[in-house]
Amino acid sequence: MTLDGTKFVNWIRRANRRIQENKDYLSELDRAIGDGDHGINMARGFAEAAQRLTGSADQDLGALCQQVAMALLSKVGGASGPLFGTAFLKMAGVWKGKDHASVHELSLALREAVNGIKMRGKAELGDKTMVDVWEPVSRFVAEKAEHLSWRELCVFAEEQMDKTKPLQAKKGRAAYLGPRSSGHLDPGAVSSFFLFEALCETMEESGGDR
Amino acid sequence: MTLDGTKFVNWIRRANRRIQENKDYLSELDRAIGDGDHGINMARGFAEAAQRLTGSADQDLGALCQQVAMALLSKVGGASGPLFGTAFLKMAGVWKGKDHASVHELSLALREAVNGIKMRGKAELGDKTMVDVWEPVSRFVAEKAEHLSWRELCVFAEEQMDKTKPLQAKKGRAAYLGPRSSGHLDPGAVSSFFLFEALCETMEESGGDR
Amino acid sequence: MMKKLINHPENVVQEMIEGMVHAHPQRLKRVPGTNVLVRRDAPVRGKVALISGGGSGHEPSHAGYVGAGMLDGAVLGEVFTSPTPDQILEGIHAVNSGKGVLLIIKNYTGDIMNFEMAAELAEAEGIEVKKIVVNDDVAVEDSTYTTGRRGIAGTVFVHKIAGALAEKGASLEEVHRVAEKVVKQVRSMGMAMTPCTVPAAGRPSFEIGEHEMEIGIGIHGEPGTERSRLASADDIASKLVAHVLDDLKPAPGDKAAVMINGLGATPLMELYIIHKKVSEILAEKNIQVIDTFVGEYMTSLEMAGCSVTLLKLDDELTELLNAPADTIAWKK
Amino acid sequence: MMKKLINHPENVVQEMIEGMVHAHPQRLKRVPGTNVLVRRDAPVRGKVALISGGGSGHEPSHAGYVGAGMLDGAVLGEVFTSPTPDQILEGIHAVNSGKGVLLIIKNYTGDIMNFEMAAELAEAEGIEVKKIVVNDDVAVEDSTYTTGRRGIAGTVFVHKIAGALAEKGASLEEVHRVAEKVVKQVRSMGMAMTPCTVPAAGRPSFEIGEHEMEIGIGIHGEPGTERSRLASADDIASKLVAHVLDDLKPAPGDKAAVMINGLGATPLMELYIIHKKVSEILAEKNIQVIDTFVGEYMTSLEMAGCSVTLLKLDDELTELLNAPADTIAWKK
Ligand SMILES: Nc1ncnc2c1ncn2[C@@H]1O[C@H](COP(=O)(O)OP(=O)(O)O)[C@@H](O)[C@H]1O
Ligand SMILES: Nc1ncnc2c1ncn2[C@@H]1O[C@H](COP(=O)(O)OP(=O)(O)O)[C@@H](O)[C@H]1O
Ligand SMILES: [Mg+2]
Ligand SMILES: [Mg+2]
Ligand SMILES: [Mg+2]
Ligand SMILES: [Mg+2]
Repeated sequence: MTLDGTKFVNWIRRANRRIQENKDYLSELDRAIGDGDHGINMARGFAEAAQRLTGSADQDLGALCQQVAMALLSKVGGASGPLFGTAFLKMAGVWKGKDHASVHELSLALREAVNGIKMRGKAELGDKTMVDVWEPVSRFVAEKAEHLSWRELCVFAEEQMDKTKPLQAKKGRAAYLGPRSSGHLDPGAVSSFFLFEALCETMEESGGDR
Repeated sequence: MTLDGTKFVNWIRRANRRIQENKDYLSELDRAIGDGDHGINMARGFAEAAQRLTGSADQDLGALCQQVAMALLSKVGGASGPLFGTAFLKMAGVWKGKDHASVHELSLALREAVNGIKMRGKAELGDKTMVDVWEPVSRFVAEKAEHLSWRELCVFAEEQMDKTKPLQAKKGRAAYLGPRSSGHLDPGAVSSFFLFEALCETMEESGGDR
Repeated sequence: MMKKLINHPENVVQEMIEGMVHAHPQRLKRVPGTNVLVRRDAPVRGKVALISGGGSGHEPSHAGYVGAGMLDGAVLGEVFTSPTPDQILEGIHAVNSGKGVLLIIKNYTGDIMNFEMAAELAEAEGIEVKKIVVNDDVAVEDSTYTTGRRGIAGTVFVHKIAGALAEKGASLEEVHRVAEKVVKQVRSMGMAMTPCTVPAAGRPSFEIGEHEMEIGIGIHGEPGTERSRLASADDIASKLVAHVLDDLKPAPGDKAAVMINGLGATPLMELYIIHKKVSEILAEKNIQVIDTFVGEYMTSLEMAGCSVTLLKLDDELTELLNAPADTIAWKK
Repeated sequence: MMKKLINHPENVVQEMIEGMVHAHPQRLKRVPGTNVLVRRDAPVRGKVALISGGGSGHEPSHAGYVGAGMLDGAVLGEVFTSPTPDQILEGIHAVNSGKGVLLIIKNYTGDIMNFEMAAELAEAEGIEVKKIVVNDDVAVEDSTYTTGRRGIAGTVFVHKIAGALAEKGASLEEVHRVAEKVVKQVRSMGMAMTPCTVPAAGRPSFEIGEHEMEIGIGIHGEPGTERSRLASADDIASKLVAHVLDDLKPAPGDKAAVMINGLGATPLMELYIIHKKVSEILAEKNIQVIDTFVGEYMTSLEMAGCSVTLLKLDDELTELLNAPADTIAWKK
């Protein structure tokens, strides 16, 4: 049930594979209501993150998280770079010096990550951004605590992602479209779902459900 | 059989109608081996020429010709402007002070026109230019003299036009295409044919064949 | 679908930078290992330094404005993607001469966040940094519930005017103040007839009908705020100017500078046709046009379209707009 | 099919001229009732006058180069159509100050004939006139059996260098001599990926496949000398430069100026990517590049493509190229 360095690395590598596979899909989503680069940006950043971790012998979750943060911050660019970067930076702060994280410690890290994303991007729940996945996911993990089912979390995350579709964007590039932004998934919500899906699959694979 | 001021004006107006009707066709021909403006150029110039003549009470063939020349010179532009302009300028010189022109006088005017075109454009027969219509037509008129049939002249002019198709251009914009210029009619040869066709029809209409 | 003079879609920014440095060695140098281009003589002693930047694909923005009287440095992101904080920080290091650095940022979430993080890092090192956010695009609603208006072609006037004041030796506060004044007095609006293709994406940014146009377009190939039937140049010019005037509300007799900016594929001929109408409307409204700029200043790859920018001028701004500048894309 | 910012296809040149005059009243004036644009201060006393011209659609050529140190006047024809002799004659009248007039003509049958007729008319009035015919396009065979090479972007170097000498007060003979020297030492070659649409024609100048390009293209939307599969920027640059070098045959150590000219729709980014390779090849051949010009100098409406021009420099040409110029599109 606990996250350790190896699982963390597996998580990020799995997330990277998922993002590479869906690079065009993410850009396609961004083309509809943004500028069409979200897949390109995420693919560039996660490739770098996965690559940096691959060589790393580190088992400190804080240090690993920090590496991911720096990779994303220096490679993604755009809006998603500082946001995903800040998320991992904040998680790194919580996990500093730890080589294991319980579900409780995961929920603490996610809470900080969500605070970081909201502080940086000034978006609220319902603004049709990645916050619409991160914030509910963070709450779900905190509420379920030791009863968390990874499979349920994955389904839940996907539902949150789907809920961005009807919304009208209030932050990010899609906000410029006004009412025309409704009826499309938010690209950053989708990539965030991929990240959590990869986490759930990694945890499930290694530990079984619960 | 003789050309007078009224017939001259009818000729130019008929030529103008024919060119307006075929404006797109001429540009289309020019698009294939030139820059696609021959119809636009000729339509602009002949509209002006026809309009200037419409008001004119002049019966002096030289003066009428001069008006056409100036209209073409100042409105057509491109390669065809100075060439058609020069042709009418030279004809004006031959017909100065005349209010009638016999077939013989027509052939003298055409000879000067051909010389003018060749002097200005430095093209020879077979270079795939308007010369390939003007020069044979001028010779045909001179040879047939009083036996000239307008219907035959028209057919002859069309044949000369058609003969430009297989040729490789040696002068004008089409020359830049090298071998790629073969297989297309020369636009200036086609507009020249329209001019002579209008002459033949005008003369036939007014005087019957011969 | 994509017809471009490129080698590898992922290398376009790198190769462009190399081409620029080869073409303009007297003007530009590249900060080694970065996508930052700075004045040949950077850092310039005793001068506040100006940095602009953003995604690539807006050329000549921003590296075309690096030079005496305008920018000290430009930080180049991937195509239409804000540069990252580490790159911006490198730029700050390369131009800072101790008198402080002004960051000129176009109002996009990505640019704001990346530049903010860089500014925080620089400040942590004790470097004095100020930011100016340009938001001239009146196509976008400006309210506290939105991200506010975008920054588009009007940004170039900020480079010019703040750059001229910095060149005179003014303090960071002064340079920031005049930049703020420009931002307050500059408004733009754009339109496009065709989308553009980000090389790495390989396909057009949107689909549009043969007889349609997008009004209220930004500079990232994104759809505009409104799609409508393609209209005449006069109608388009009238619409763009009307929106700009509505927002800027100049008084009769006011002085202004005008910029008719091409988005990439629109011939200069068409920009002048637009300008004909724009200048007629301004004359009617009795706006005194002091200077006019027609050309490509802030592009969106190979989009066909244009934007119209109006900058209200007072004596200070007029003088600074007219001050010397020696850059690739703006010489005075 | 045709998406343009225009009002009526037949009025584009008129409206463009009005837009230009509105935009640049300090620089340009229109000779009343004509399509001739001349320097604000024309005729300039004691100076040989330079006139260039041709069809419109090549903006900023040629009116963009009217001003101190370059042209005295530009005669604008319809789109891609040589201006007529009467217009050229009006231009000659407007700029002639008694020291003679140089006509700069690109080598096209139409331009040659119209300018020749104008020159004959001017000479008949006792005005001293000389002509220089620019034929820099190496894509076209130059032999006595053909109309010879076309004049393309290299023409701008003739404007600049002959204009600089005229500004110094040189005689018509001298100005003509240096223009001839430029013509002897300048070579260009172009390519395009898309056709362009003449407004009055309303349809593209040629059809081309999605993966094809035309090599050896002129500036009138005409097909090139060869159609082939679209290649990489490096391959295209190599091919264009190879043809230019083959013809110009510079020796190692020779000095040169380079122009990478965009045809209209090609982003500056791509021109710099082309330049990267061009400058690498020239460095390999040990050609010393003294000055580089990357941008739109001689366009072909909204064609996507570019041309590469090389001008071999000696001390005289270098000095004149560097001399001051103050025009809309070329400031030095
Ligand atoms: N202010 C914000 N707060 C939270 N997320 C945001 C904000 N602005 C944008 N995003 C997220 O970023 C995504 C877009 O990222 P990306 O396309 O990579 O950057 P850019 O918008 O700069 O092109 C959006 O789909 C949205 O989820
Ligand atoms: N040197 C020449 N001598 C005679 N006719 C010529 C010459 N050059 C071009 N032409 C004629 O002019 C025609 C093209 O005219 P046009 O398209 O109006 O001008 P441009 O070639 O300047 O666009 C050609 O089809 C050809 O018949
Ligand atoms: Mg995006
Ligand atoms: Mg033609
Ligand atoms: Mg982006
Ligand atoms: Mg033509």
